[in-house]
Order: sequence, then C-alpha cells, then structure tokens
Amino acid sequence: MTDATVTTPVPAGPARFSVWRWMRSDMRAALALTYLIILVLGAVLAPFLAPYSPTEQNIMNMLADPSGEHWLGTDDLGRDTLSRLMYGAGNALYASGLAVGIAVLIGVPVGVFIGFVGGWIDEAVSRVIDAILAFPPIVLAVAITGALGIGLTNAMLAVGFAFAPYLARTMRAQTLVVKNALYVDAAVGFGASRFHLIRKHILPNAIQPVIVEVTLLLAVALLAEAGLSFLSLGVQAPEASWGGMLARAYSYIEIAPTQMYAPGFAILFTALAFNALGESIRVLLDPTVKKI
Amino acid sequence: MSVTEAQRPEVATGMSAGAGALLSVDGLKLDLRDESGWVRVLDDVSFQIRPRETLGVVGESGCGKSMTALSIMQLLPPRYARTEGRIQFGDRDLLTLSRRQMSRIRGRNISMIFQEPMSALDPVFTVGAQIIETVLCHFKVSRREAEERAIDALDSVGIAAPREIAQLYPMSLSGGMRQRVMIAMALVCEPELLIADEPTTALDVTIQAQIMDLLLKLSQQKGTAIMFITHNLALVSQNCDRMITMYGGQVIEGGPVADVLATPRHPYTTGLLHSVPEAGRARGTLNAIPGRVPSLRAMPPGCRFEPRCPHSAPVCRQPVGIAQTGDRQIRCHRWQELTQQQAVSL
Amino acid sequence: QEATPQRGGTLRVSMPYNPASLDPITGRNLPDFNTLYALYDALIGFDDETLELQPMLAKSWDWADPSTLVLELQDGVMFHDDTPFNAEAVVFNLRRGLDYARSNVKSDLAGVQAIEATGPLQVTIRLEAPNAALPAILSNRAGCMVSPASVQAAEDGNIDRAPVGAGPFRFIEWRDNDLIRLERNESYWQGPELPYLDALELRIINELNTAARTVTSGQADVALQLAAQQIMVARRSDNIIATATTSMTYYTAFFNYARGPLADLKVRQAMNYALNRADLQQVLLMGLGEATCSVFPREFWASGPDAADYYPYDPERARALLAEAGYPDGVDIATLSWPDQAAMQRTEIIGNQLAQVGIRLNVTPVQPAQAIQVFMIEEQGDMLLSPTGGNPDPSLAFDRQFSATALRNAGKIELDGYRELLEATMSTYDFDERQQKLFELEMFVVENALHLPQYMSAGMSIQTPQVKDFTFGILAAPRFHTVWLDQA
Amino acid sequence: MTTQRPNAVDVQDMTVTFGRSRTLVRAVDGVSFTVAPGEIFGIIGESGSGKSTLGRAAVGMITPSGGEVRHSGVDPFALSRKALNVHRRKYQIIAQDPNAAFNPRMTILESVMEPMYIAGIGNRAERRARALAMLDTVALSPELSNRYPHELSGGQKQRANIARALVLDPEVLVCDEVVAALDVSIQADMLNLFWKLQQDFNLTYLFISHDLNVASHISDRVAVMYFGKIMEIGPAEAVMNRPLHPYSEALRSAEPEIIADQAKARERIILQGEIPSALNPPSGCRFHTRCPRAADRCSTDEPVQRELVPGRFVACHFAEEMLARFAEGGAAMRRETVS
Amino acid sequence: MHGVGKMVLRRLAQLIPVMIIATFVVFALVFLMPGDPAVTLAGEFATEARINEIRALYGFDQPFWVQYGHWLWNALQFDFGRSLFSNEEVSRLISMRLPHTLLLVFYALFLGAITGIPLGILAATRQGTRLDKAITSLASLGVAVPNFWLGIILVSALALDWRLFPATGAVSIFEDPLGALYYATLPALALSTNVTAVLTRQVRSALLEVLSSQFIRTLRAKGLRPAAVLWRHGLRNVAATMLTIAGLQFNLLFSSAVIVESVFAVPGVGSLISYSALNKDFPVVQGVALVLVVLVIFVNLLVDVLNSILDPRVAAST
Ligand SMILES: Nc1ncnc2c1ncn2[C@@H]1O[C@H](COP(=O)(O)OP(=O)(O)OP(=O)(O)O)[C@@H](O)[C@H]1O
Ligand SMILES: Nc1ncnc2c1ncn2[C@@H]1O[C@H](COP(=O)(O)OP(=O)(O)OP(=O)(O)O)[C@@H](O)[C@H]1O
Ligand SMILES: [Mg+2]
Ligand SMILES: [Mg+2]
Repeated sequence: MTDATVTTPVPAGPARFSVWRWMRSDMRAALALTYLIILVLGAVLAPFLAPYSPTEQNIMNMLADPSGEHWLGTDDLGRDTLSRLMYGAGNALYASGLAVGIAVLIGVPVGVFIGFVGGWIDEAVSRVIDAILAFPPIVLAVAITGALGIGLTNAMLAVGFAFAPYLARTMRAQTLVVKNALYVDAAVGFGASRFHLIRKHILPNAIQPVIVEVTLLLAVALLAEAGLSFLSLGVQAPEASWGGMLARAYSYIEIAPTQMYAPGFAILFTALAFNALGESIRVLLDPTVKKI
Repeated sequence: MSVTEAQRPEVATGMSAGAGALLSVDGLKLDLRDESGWVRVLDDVSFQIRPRETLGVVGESGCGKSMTALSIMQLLPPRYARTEGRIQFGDRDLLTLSRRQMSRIRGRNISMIFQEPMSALDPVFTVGAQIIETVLCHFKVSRREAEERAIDALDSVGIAAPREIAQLYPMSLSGGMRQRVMIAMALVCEPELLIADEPTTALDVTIQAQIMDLLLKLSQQKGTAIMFITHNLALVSQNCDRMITMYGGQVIEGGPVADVLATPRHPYTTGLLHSVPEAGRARGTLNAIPGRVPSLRAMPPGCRFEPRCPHSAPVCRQPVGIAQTGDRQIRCHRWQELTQQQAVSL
Repeated sequence: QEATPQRGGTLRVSMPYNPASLDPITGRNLPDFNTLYALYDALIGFDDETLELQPMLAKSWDWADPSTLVLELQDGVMFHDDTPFNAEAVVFNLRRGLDYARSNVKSDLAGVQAIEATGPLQVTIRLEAPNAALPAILSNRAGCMVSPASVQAAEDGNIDRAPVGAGPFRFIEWRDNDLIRLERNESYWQGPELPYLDALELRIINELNTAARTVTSGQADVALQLAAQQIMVARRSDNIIATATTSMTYYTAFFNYARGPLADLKVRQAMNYALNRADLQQVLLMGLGEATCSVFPREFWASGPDAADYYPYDPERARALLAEAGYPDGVDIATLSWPDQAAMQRTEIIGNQLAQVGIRLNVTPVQPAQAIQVFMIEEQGDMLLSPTGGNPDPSLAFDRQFSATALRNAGKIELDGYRELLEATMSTYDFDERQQKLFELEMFVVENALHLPQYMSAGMSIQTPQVKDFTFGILAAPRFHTVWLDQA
Repeated sequence: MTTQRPNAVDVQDMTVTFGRSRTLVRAVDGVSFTVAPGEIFGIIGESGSGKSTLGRAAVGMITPSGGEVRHSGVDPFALSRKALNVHRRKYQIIAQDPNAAFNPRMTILESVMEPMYIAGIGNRAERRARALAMLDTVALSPELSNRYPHELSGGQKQRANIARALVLDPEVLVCDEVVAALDVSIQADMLNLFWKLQQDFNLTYLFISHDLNVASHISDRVAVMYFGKIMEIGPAEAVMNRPLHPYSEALRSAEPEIIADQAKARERIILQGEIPSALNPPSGCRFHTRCPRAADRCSTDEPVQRELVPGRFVACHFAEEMLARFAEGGAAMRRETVS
Repeated sequence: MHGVGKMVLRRLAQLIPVMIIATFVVFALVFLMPGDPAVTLAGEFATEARINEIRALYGFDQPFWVQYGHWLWNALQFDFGRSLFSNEEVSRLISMRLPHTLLLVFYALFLGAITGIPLGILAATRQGTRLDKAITSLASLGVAVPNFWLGIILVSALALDWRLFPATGAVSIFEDPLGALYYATLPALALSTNVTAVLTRQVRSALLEVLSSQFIRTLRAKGLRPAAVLWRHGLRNVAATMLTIAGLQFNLLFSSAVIVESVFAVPGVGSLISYSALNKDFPVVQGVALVLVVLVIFVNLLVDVLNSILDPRVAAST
C-alpha cells in the first residue's frame, strides 16, 4: 500500500445537518418547533411563570369568565385555568412521550427482530400483531387501562401498548427492505455478525419512517389521552391534564361553555405542532429530496 | 390498418420546412427549475430529421438527450421548464402551438417510446385497452374498429397471439414484450416521426437485437422517421443513417453515421469510440476520457469539453458555435487543425 | 295543579342508567325503580314525601304477634298476563325471593320462617325474631309482585327481560342501554282512569349533559337523575321546569375503622370537624342538597334533632384532635374514589378541605365495581368515598352500613353497644318507641364518627311544562301512574 | 496456469435452488468449472441466466443445494459459522449497483473502514490510514472520502466499492456487472482499473457481465450461461470469434459492433422468443426453444458438456458440426476480418 | 379472477388464527382487570356470602383456561352468552347496536371521501401553489382536532344554537332511513375530520407519485388530454390507495366512535364496549370485540379483493 497518502489532509465533508437551515427551509416546522419549545419552557417554568397554583381552590370564584385576574377564567373549583393549562402542558408532554416511548420500546425491537429472523417466528408474531391491529386502538387502551388501573401513567402505558404493533409493523416492513439491501449483503460478505448488521446497518436505515411515525404518534397519543380522560380513565386529580380539564369542562359546558376552549385548543395546537414537525421530518429524511 | 391520406392532418402533407426536413430543431434552449433555481439544461441544440430517415443521438448520461426529446414532445411541465428556439415540424413551430393543438400532434404525428418498458405502461389497464385508447384519441372510429387496429398493431410487432396478449396487464409481460407493446402503441396511428429514447437499454442483447430489427423493419414499411436516442455507439452504427453527438446540453458533432464513425472530428466523439472494450484489445489500455462531465451549473464558458480535452488550447476557452461543412456539423475551435493532424499522423 | 288530569299521550323520559334487570328480585340498583314501580305494584306502598307506609296490593297488614305478620290482599287484581293476583301468588313471590339462586333479596327476607296462604286473599308470614322493618321491606323489591305464570313459563325462571307484574304499565320492549317501552295497563286495579298515560318511553342516556339536552331540544319530556349543573342550566330556561327534592341518598366516606389511623376515634372525629359541609354542598349541589352529619334528611321521621349538625366546621378542633391522637404533623389517609368527573371533583374539594388541617388524602381512582372489591373485600385503603342510601327502612340503613355483616363495614367490626341499639330498633312496633330507639342509634353512629357523611343528595329532574303531577319522591323512585300530559 | 497450486475456485456440479415445490427455481443447475489463481474468469449470459447466483454461491454467500465448491482445496460450507465468516473475507463480491452498495448513513470512509472493523484489524487510526490508502489506490481523491454516497457519482462510488472490497486483501473477487451501470467513457476507465488491480494484487476474478465485449475484453477465459447452465467454456478470444455453441454464436451476433457499414451487411442471427419461465424449464437442451439449429433430439436429450478442443468445453449436440465449420471456413473468415 | 379467488382463500385461512389470538387477547385483558363482576351482580347491599354464591353461580371461580375455553366453544356456535348485567343476549345486543355504529362509521367514511378525495386531487394538481398549501394545512388541522371536542362544539353550535340538527340520539336505519341519516349527521361529521384529512393527504401524495411516474409521460406522449390522464389513469391508479386508507380508517373510526357515541348518546357498540369493559361484563366485551375484529378483518379482506380487481399488481403480489 502507498503510505504517502496517509498524511493527506482530509478536508471536512459537506456541511452537516443544521437545525437553523432546516427551520429556514420550512416555515411550518419552524413555527411548530417554536411553539413546542415555548410549551416545554412553559411547562418547566410553570412554577415561576404561572400566576396561581394549579391546585389552589377558590370555590367562591368558580367558573369565572376570563378577566384581568384570570386570563382564561377559572374552573369548577375556582382554580386558575391558565395556570392549570401551563402545569398541564408538562403532563401532556409527559403523557405523549410516555405512550410513544413505550410503543417504541416494544414496537421497534419486535419489528426489527421478526423482520430480521423471518421464518415461523415472523409468521407467528405477525399474526399476533395482525390480531391486535384489528382492534380499534381505544378499545384496546380501555381494556388495558382497566387491567392496569386508572391514572394518567397507566392510561398512557395502555396507549403505548396499543400503538406498539403499528410501529412493529412498520419496522418489520422496513427491516425486510433494508435486510435485502446490497450494503447489508456486502457487510455479510465481510463476515459481519448479526448484531453488527442490525446495529450498524438495519436499524439506522430502517428507523427513518418510524421516526416520522413516532412524531405523528405523539399527536395521536395526546388525542388519546384526552379521549381516555374523557372516559374517566386518565384523570389523576388534582393534577392538571388537558384531557382531564376538557372532560371536567364538559360537565359544565352549558354553564361555562368557554371552559371547553382553552384545553381544546391547547390539544389542537400541540397535536398540530407534532404533525407539522413529523411532516417536516418526513421531507427532511426523504433521500430523494435533498433539502439541506 | 392503413390510414388514408385524407385522414392525415395538414402538418404532414404540407412538408415545407427547409431542405425537406421533417423536423427541424433550431437553437433550442431549455431551462429547468429545481430547488436552487433555474438551470440551463439545453443550450443551442440544432439538428434536422428528414422524412424516413433514422437519426441516432448519442452522448453520455445527463448530456440532455432525453430533455431534447421531451422538449420536442413538449412533455415538460411549463411551471418547471422554459423552452426557447424553434422546433419546426412540417410547417409549424411546435413551440407556438396551444396545448390542445400539441396534444393532437402527439401520438398522431410524433410518437415516443421510452427506456423503461417496466414503468412506461399504465399498470392497471390491459395493454389492449391502452392501445385502443390511443386510437380513439386520434381517430373518430368505432370502438370495434379501434380494437381491430390495436390487434393489428400488436400483430405487426411480432406478437404471436395478439388477442390474448391484449387482455393482459403489463406486469404479466416480459420486458421485451412490453417494449413491443410500446412500439405497437407508438406506431398504431402511423406517425411521421418516432422518437425512441433508449428503447433497448434495459433489455438483453438478444432481445435488443429483436427490437431493433423490428423498429427498423416497421419504420421502413411505414416510412416513419426515427430519432433514436442511445448511449451505445455500436447500435447507432448499425441502425442509423445519420447521427448527432451531444455533450453537456449541446450538439457537438453531426453527420452521416458512416462518415462520423470513420472520421470523427470532435475529440469527444473520438474519445467515445476509443473507449469501447473489445475482445482481443490489449487489456488495461482502453482509451478512457479523463474527468467527468461538468455540472450544469458549472459549465465552462468556452468549449464545454475543453477541461477534458486532450487537444485543449487557449482558444478553446472562447465560446464556440457550430460549424456546417457539407452534411456534417461540428462544434470545435480546432477541428480543422485536428483533422489535418490526424491526416498527417495517418 | 288546578287542571284536571287528561288521559292519553306518551311520556318520553331520559334516564342515565340501564336497569340491571326488570325482575325486581334479581336487579340491584336504585335507579331500577324508575321502571320497576311502573311495571310492578308492591304489597305495601309508601308516601312519596314521608315514606309513610300505605296499603297497596295488601289492603292491610297486622302483627298477630311480634313475629307473625298477616296480610289482607286486594281483590280482583290481575297481572298483565291476565292471571289473578291472590295469596298463592304472594306465597310464590316471597318463596321465590328466598329460594331463587339469583335472588338478591335473600338477606332482606332472611328472618322469614314460613309463608302461608291462610285464605284466598290472606297471607301469613312467620318470623324467627321480631323485625319491625318487614313491612317496609315488602314495599321494596321483595314486595314487588310478579306473575307466577310468567316465571313458570320462563327458562330457568329467568324473567329479567320479560317482566310481568300488576303495575300500571305493561312491558313492551327493552333495547339494552337504549330504550324501554311500556304501555298502559288497561285493566289496572286502581281504576279505569289510571294510569293517565298511554305509554311510557324510557330512553337511557348515560351522559348527563346529553340527557338534559334531550329535554331542552324537545326530544324528551322528562330527564331523571341529573346533576346540579343540568338543573342550573335548565332553570335559566323559561319553558323547562327543574326540580330538586332532597332524597334518601347521601354522600359519605366509608371508613375501615378496624385498623390504621381511622381506628382512632379522635382521627375520625377530626375528619368530621375538618369538613366544611356547607361549602361542599354549595359547590357540588349548587345548594340543592342538604349538608348533614346524619344518614337521613332532617325531615325524615327517623332523624333525630341533634345528629345533623353534630360536627360543625371547626378546623381548630380538628387539628387539636389530630394532635391528641398523636398526629401533630398530620396524617395520611389512603383513599379510594370513583374516577368519574363528578366524583373526582368531590374528592378534590374534600381533599382540599381536609388538607387544611393536615389530613392528606392519597387518592386512588377505581371503578365503582372495583372499589367494592378493593375496599370491602380485599380490605385495602382506609376509606372509600361513595354515595349510598335509599333503604326503605331506617333500621336497614344502619344495618347495611355498620353491622359486622355489612359489606360496607370494611373492617368487619362492631363497636360496643351498637348491636343492642340496632336490635332495639327492630323489635318494637310502637312508632314512638321505635323512633326514640332510632334516634339513639343515630347518635351512636354520629358520636363515634363511624363514617364521614357530607350531605344528602337531591333527586333532580327537569321536565317540560306539559308534564303534570310528576314528582321525584324522597326515595328517588318516581311513580308514573298519576302523571299526565297536558296536550292542549 | 500452473497445475501445482490448487484452483482458487473449484466448482463441481453445483446446483442452487430457490423456493419450494411449485415455486422451485433452479437458478443454477449442475454447473462445473475451475478458476486458477490469478485468472480472470468471465461469466456471460442474459438476464436471469443465473450469473449472480453462481457468483454468490462460488464464494460462499449462498449455500448451494447440490454439488461442491472448493476454495484452494477448502470446502467453505464445511466450516463453522464463525470460521466461514473469517474465510469469507478472502472471497469478496463487488455488486452491480454502486448506488445501493453503500449504507446511505455512513460516509465513504466509514464504509471502507467497516470491513476492517468487523475483522478486528488494527485500531481506528490504522484502519483509517489503510482505508485512505486504498481509496488512493483506486484513484479516488481523499477529499471525497468524507462524503455520503449520494454525493458521489456512480463511477466514484464504484471505485469506493472496489476499495472496500480490497481492504481485507481478498484472494478472489467476484465482479458482478461492475461496469454495467456506468457510461462508456467511465466504463473504459474502470476496466483499466480492474485490470491494473488484478495485476498489482494478483487477484483472481470471476468477472460477470451480460456485455460480451466487456467480459471478453478483460477475461482470460469465459463461460457462457443460459438458464442456469453453462453452455460453453473457453478462452475469451476463441469463444468470441469461433463460438462452438449456437447460443454463444447468437449472443455474439446480437452484440452490436462499431464497424459501420460492414456491421449492417453482416448476416445476423436474431433469436426468436425469450428466455422461458424459470418455473417450468424446457426439457432436453434448455436452449432448444430458441435455437436456430434445434432438432428433435434437442427437446428430449440433454447434451453433455464435453471438451472438444483442449480448454474448450461445450454442451451442444451440434458442437462437433460447428467446430468442423470453423475448420473449413476459418481461414476465409479471418481474411475477411482483416480487410 | 383466478388470482383473486386464491387470495381470498388464503386470507380466510390467515383469518382464523388472527381471530383466535384476538379473542384470547381480549379475554386475557378483561380477565386481568382487577375487580369482580360478582360484586356488581350482588347489588348495592350485598353481603360477602352472597358474592361468593354468585361467583360460583356464574363460574367466575373457574380457572382462566376453563372460562376461556368455554366461551370459545360457545362462540364457535355463535352463542356469545348473555350480558352479566342486563341478562340480554349478547348477539341481540350487537344486532341492535351495530347498525347504529356502522351507519356512523360509513357515513363518516362517506363524508370523508366526498371531501377528502376532491381536496386531495385539487392539491395534487395544483402542487406547490397557495391552494395546495391551504389544503394541506387544513388536512393537518383535521388530524389534530380531538373528535369529541369537535363533536361537542358542533352540538352546541349546530344543534343547540341554530337547531339545524338534533343534538343527540339516533333513529334506527331500518325504521326510518332518512331520519337515521339526519340524526347521524352531526356525529358522523365529528368523526369524519380524520378521514377527510388522511384521505386528502394520501390522495395528494399518491396522485403526485402517479402523476410523476413514467407511464403518465407515455399517456401524454400518445396525445391524451391532461383531463383524461388525470381522471381515467391518475385516479384509477390511486384507487387502491384510497381503498386501503378507507380500510384503515374503518378501524380507527370505531375507536373514535367509542367516545363520540357517548357525546351524542348514540346507542352503538362503541359506547357499549367501553361501558362493558369498565364493568367487566365479560360476555359483552368478548362478543363485541370479536364482532369488531371480524368486521375489521373482513373489511380489510374486502379492500384487498377490490384492490386486486382494481390493480392487477396487488393480485400478483399476494
Ligand atoms: N428537474 C430537473 N431540474 C434540473 N435539472 C434537471 C432536471 N431533470 C433533469 N435535469 C438535468 O438535465 C440534464 C439532462 O438530462 P437528460 O435526462 O436529458 O439526460 P440524458 O442524456 O437523457 O441522460 P441518460 O442517458 O441518463 O438518460 C441532466 O444533467 C439532468 O441532471
Ligand atoms: N433470492 C431469490 N429467490 C428466488 N429466486 C431467485 C433469487 N435470486 C435469484 N433468483 C432467480 O434465479 C434466477 C437467476 O437469477 P440471477 O440473479 O442469478 O441471474 P443473473 O444472471 O444474475 O441475472 P441479471 O443479469 O438480471 O443480474 C432468476 O430466475 C431469478 O429469478
Ligand atoms: Mg435519458
Ligand atoms: Mg445478476
């Protein structure tokens, strides 16, 4: 081998991924990200920013309309809606994150595994996945929540379980595609172990659509939390959760209809932001569109 | 399935373009738009196709062969493509036609077949239906009549059981069969010009031979002129009357095939000829053209081949037009010098 | 009302609960009576307002001795299937209540030794021990008379979905969780005029706002068992009549006083002092209920003068009691609560009030069915927040909550003196004496703070003005036979 | 070719099948050949004839369902899984499509370093140095090494592909259609490079191509495959110019040539029909459905492969006739070509 | 078609294990739930002895496998048992309630289709324009909005304020088809936003992909007008996508129906199953889940069959 080339300086490759450029290229994603950052900040800094405690009751001033004192009014126990919304943001993010985290933790390894080994294991597990997928997810989530017990965490675990098969299916399909890629073949030719193949080649390349799906699932999980809270499965009083706020507001809909709006729009906007981000990541990760 | 003269639209009969050309492309420029803005893909492309003649178009990948064809057919979306120049077909400039007028010419007077027979047919319609559709699109005939013509067309491209094949979907046909269907579809309206964009590249040699044979036979029978696009010089040498070589979005050389291949005048054509491997040629000594085609956004201002040209001289950095000598065209500052050198070295 | 009742029309009722069963003895929930009393007449009736017992299918009842009750029956009563109602039928029904495997009234009739038809229209019931509650029991599920023929005709004697009674309305159909349709009993024994209505349609709508909306949007005439929110909304509207009547249902928290912090009387009392019942009632029932420390409404005959306000809101006292009990830094109470929004809201407020004195509730939300399992059978948790009540007889109300055999008594212990007081209320048939004994029992429960009563609920309903003479009685079990529709 | 050393690759009666029962495809069906060390062995055939499958099985990437494969006398399939993984490093494949040959999430340099990482060779710096050196060997400028695959042209990727295959010092390299996706001018360059590398590293090539010109240009010997079987094996030049099998002859004639007027005039054999379905292969000689010479016995008897002239193996009933024709017309033909 | 028949058979064979697994999953889940139906069955003033009696009476004290096996055996004979709580035959419950849910689901699909498909086509044919952006944004909104929240808002606006539609309830489609549609309009509208949004997006991207594929160029090269290219070939090629989406949405619509049905007091299976699951009404949950799963699988099968008729490639690949 020619050793002379060893010292040849290797200039840096093309510019790396830059969030800044990504955001500039996609206004909607930029907006979504900004919103989510504000949301996270709002949630984290809620103890400092929130005008009131989220659990401080003032039942003499219940269901107050928005005013200078309470920007978004008060709830059925006279608690400040804005403060609850801010504290609820944390729970909302925690809830979606937890559900999707569980789904990823279960779905991705299962999908990769069965896609990679194939054969009867794949066949059998795929049937189970089919069976679970045939259930309306909320029905499954209701049943699982029932089994785990009521509460935000349990409800979101249930949602995570219900979504896991979706991810597993996507992951399996991707694994099947990537498994047959020429570069995997090449690595096999170099004597790569299965572990190496999965870690270095299959996972990084198969995970792409899953990343997109995960972002979209965050929105779905948020909506599911609202739904389950509406069915009284997700509440964990007295902590604030948007779904719980919505459900509670619903029982006063005719007395204080405005109470429906704050948590409803919070859910809507956040789901919207997750979706916009997901769509943007989809474009970003699409190798045929060279954006950055 | 003959088509009476009366049915032919005016374009074809009024053959008034200069020097009896069927198609005459003049100073064609094409700009395409992508994420980073407009880029010139074709720059001053000129050539002619005479009735009944077969014109070969060769060049490396990305030199603009397909874009030329698509510009003639006006199949590029106007939002993303801008064309300038003249494309004279019969007595009309295709670039000035309305969309409706153009779609009457497409498939009727000029038809086109594409490289990928796998994806060039609509997968959800039977091949018969797709040919019938073409007939109905251009002739006021009954469905029955159209069906007959479609079967005839399939028969004429050497398909043994045309009625059965017509019932099949593209996916159940082999690549060769699909390409036959494509040819049948392109020729069913008996156009004056057929543009064939790498019709055999995806096929095996034996099938390629069948298809080329078929194309030539049909074009001779029906008097169809062919613009045959390929990157395979050998195919051109065997099947075409005249040829043009393209490089970087320009025509750099043109003329009768025999002449051009025997005495190539542009260093690029020479390079291409010398890079073809052959049994018995000493191994490791193929004459490769060094370097790569520059990107469209970084074309040299002068001769586009200059950076790779073994004969590059300072003059080559000046823009160069195309010169006509006899029935040959050449775009090179130094072609005369080089021809002499060659003569001397011989 | 001045207007004279009119005959005819279909009354459309919205109610939130699907009955568990239309067989009186296999059903189990209070709201079942919305339908049961329309289908069945019981042996003994009661006054809607006072719960005073009245003759019904039994013209009269008499204690021949402290453990023998003799019933004289109405003559000429026919079941909906045109079989006659007589002593045989009564014996059949009571025996069925005792013997049928799926019977839920076995414990009600537990002390019954023998039932005999001592005449065509006379039945004699012999008891093991005196039981003053028996007539009231016969006004309830156990006393609802079912056609024996219909039971014999049914597979396994299961008439849950094929009820045949002698009530004012006969059964047409029951679409589960959707609709129950009843038609006028043309040969109702109480006269040719009654009932006034041609038919009764009970639509089951679980969601209260939605149920209320059926009346505001004209899709129903009456909506039953609503919550305060709906009443408030309805009161804003001119052409909707909203009513709330104090009912026998009360909100409380069951204690497991056999162990843990709640085994200490001082802690139990501290909790009772820490509760601001007036506020609670105001917020949750919007003032429509009645704050109380007792298990009965103040007006009820068995409710004594001192019980209802025994524990005034006194946080200082509560704190002091806690400290005395050895919890100066407060105490944690493992609490179970239902997960629905209304229950959660209640729990949150109570939790907030108790927290002021250092009593911290660690709330676990559980479904109602599960709550009984967890708290009463598995004996987890210190207390369970739940509504309860609606017993036909005051003695039963205590027995079913505080006796060692009662499921609600999670600790399964009785405090000294309780049993004697309870038995005294059962063994006397003299009204005044019985009342006195009941006052004593009530005070025993209140002083010992055996639970955390909060307020009496109100039976709440809304209706259109066309609906006349509809009342939602103190038992929250409406009777429809005198209701009529003003069709003018 | 010395006979002392064992053959680099020795394939005897190898069969490779895919699928089961009704979907059974005999992609390679009873194929025998040997490749000497340092030889370039060309494999020619139409699409679907089993070239890639043969190449992959020959280096142990797929397990044949019948027959034998030996690498310098060693049976790779007798090795344990671990040992095979190690063994395999000396037998590399460069695949046709350079665009799919690289993990899109790894830079070229990382990809080239990967085989050494897998093999556990050296530390990171050493691996990097060797990878860069190898990239230099295939004339890929180092500034490209930190790019991602999609940022390189096809030719550049194919160079990197070669570099990656070479970092483990293989003995045998299967080049599966390595220039098919490239433009002529780049193709010429690559062929030169392949030749040079073979010389420099004393490699053994199985050079698979459907392009007769390419395969015969670079190979010492070629095998012509049709439908899972080898029709003819012989020295490249001889098979090209004096084919002894009608299929080789037809291929040869179908391949266009740049000899302007002459080519047009030349008598061309245009085969009828296409390769039959792999699911129900024709009986007898597989080629008889398209063969211009086919006789009755061709559809019943399968011709055996025999050595007609030293070094030339043919499987055709008419091989002797074809040979005789060359004996007569050979001189005349040669004259023709020269003029 | 030959291929289609085979595919149907194959899918039917696959269906059996899937269904068995599905029933097992639900049975196990319901079984795992803490709480005891016997407690509920015993009533408000039950004693512990009575609860034990009921447990034995209904066989709740049997081991899981026995209960499951028993149920499965009966289910195979189309006997799903009776509701523990209302004693209604589960099959009758389902037959009374399923039509309501199906009406909602199909109505929502229909509403989604008549809005989503044209919007998708419009966006695809105007790709990159403001209109396209507006439509895609609208679609995002449709995915992000909580259905039941929308339902509540629809009720308060359209039903209570403007009195355009009935606020709640349902009418049987068999007794009064028009009335049933009238009643189902608001809930279906609330349900349909997701379908609209997803269809818009998917039709758009599928159509874009089809329109940029090679054969579209062929069609134009042979002189077909853009309209013919779009309507005849473009749509026919995305038909499979649309059907597939509709099939997937079918399942998700049941999901949303669970909550929306309770907001609108629609006596469908959605509210039934959630209510029964919470009460551990085994037979009902089991029966409804089984029917839903069969329905979903059947609809997917139907979609596959239609797809393979519409698109020969599908038939070949399965
Ligand atoms: N949408 C586009 N925007 C910008 N440039 C484009 C676009 N489409 C094609 N090009 C460029 O136009 C040039 C000409 O492409 P064209 O397809 O005509 O080449 P070709 O000669 O047909 O090549 P091939 O042999 O690969 O088919 C190429 O360099 C290509 O990169
Ligand atoms: N993994 C596989 N499973 C099933 N059949 C296969 C597989 N790989 C190849 N085949 C079949 O084996 C036969 C030979 O394929 P192979 O790829 O070896 O041909 P090839 O000569 O390399 O063709 P090409 O020139 O198209 O690359 C074909 O009929 C192909 O369909
Ligand atoms: Mg092209
Ligand atoms: Mg191959």
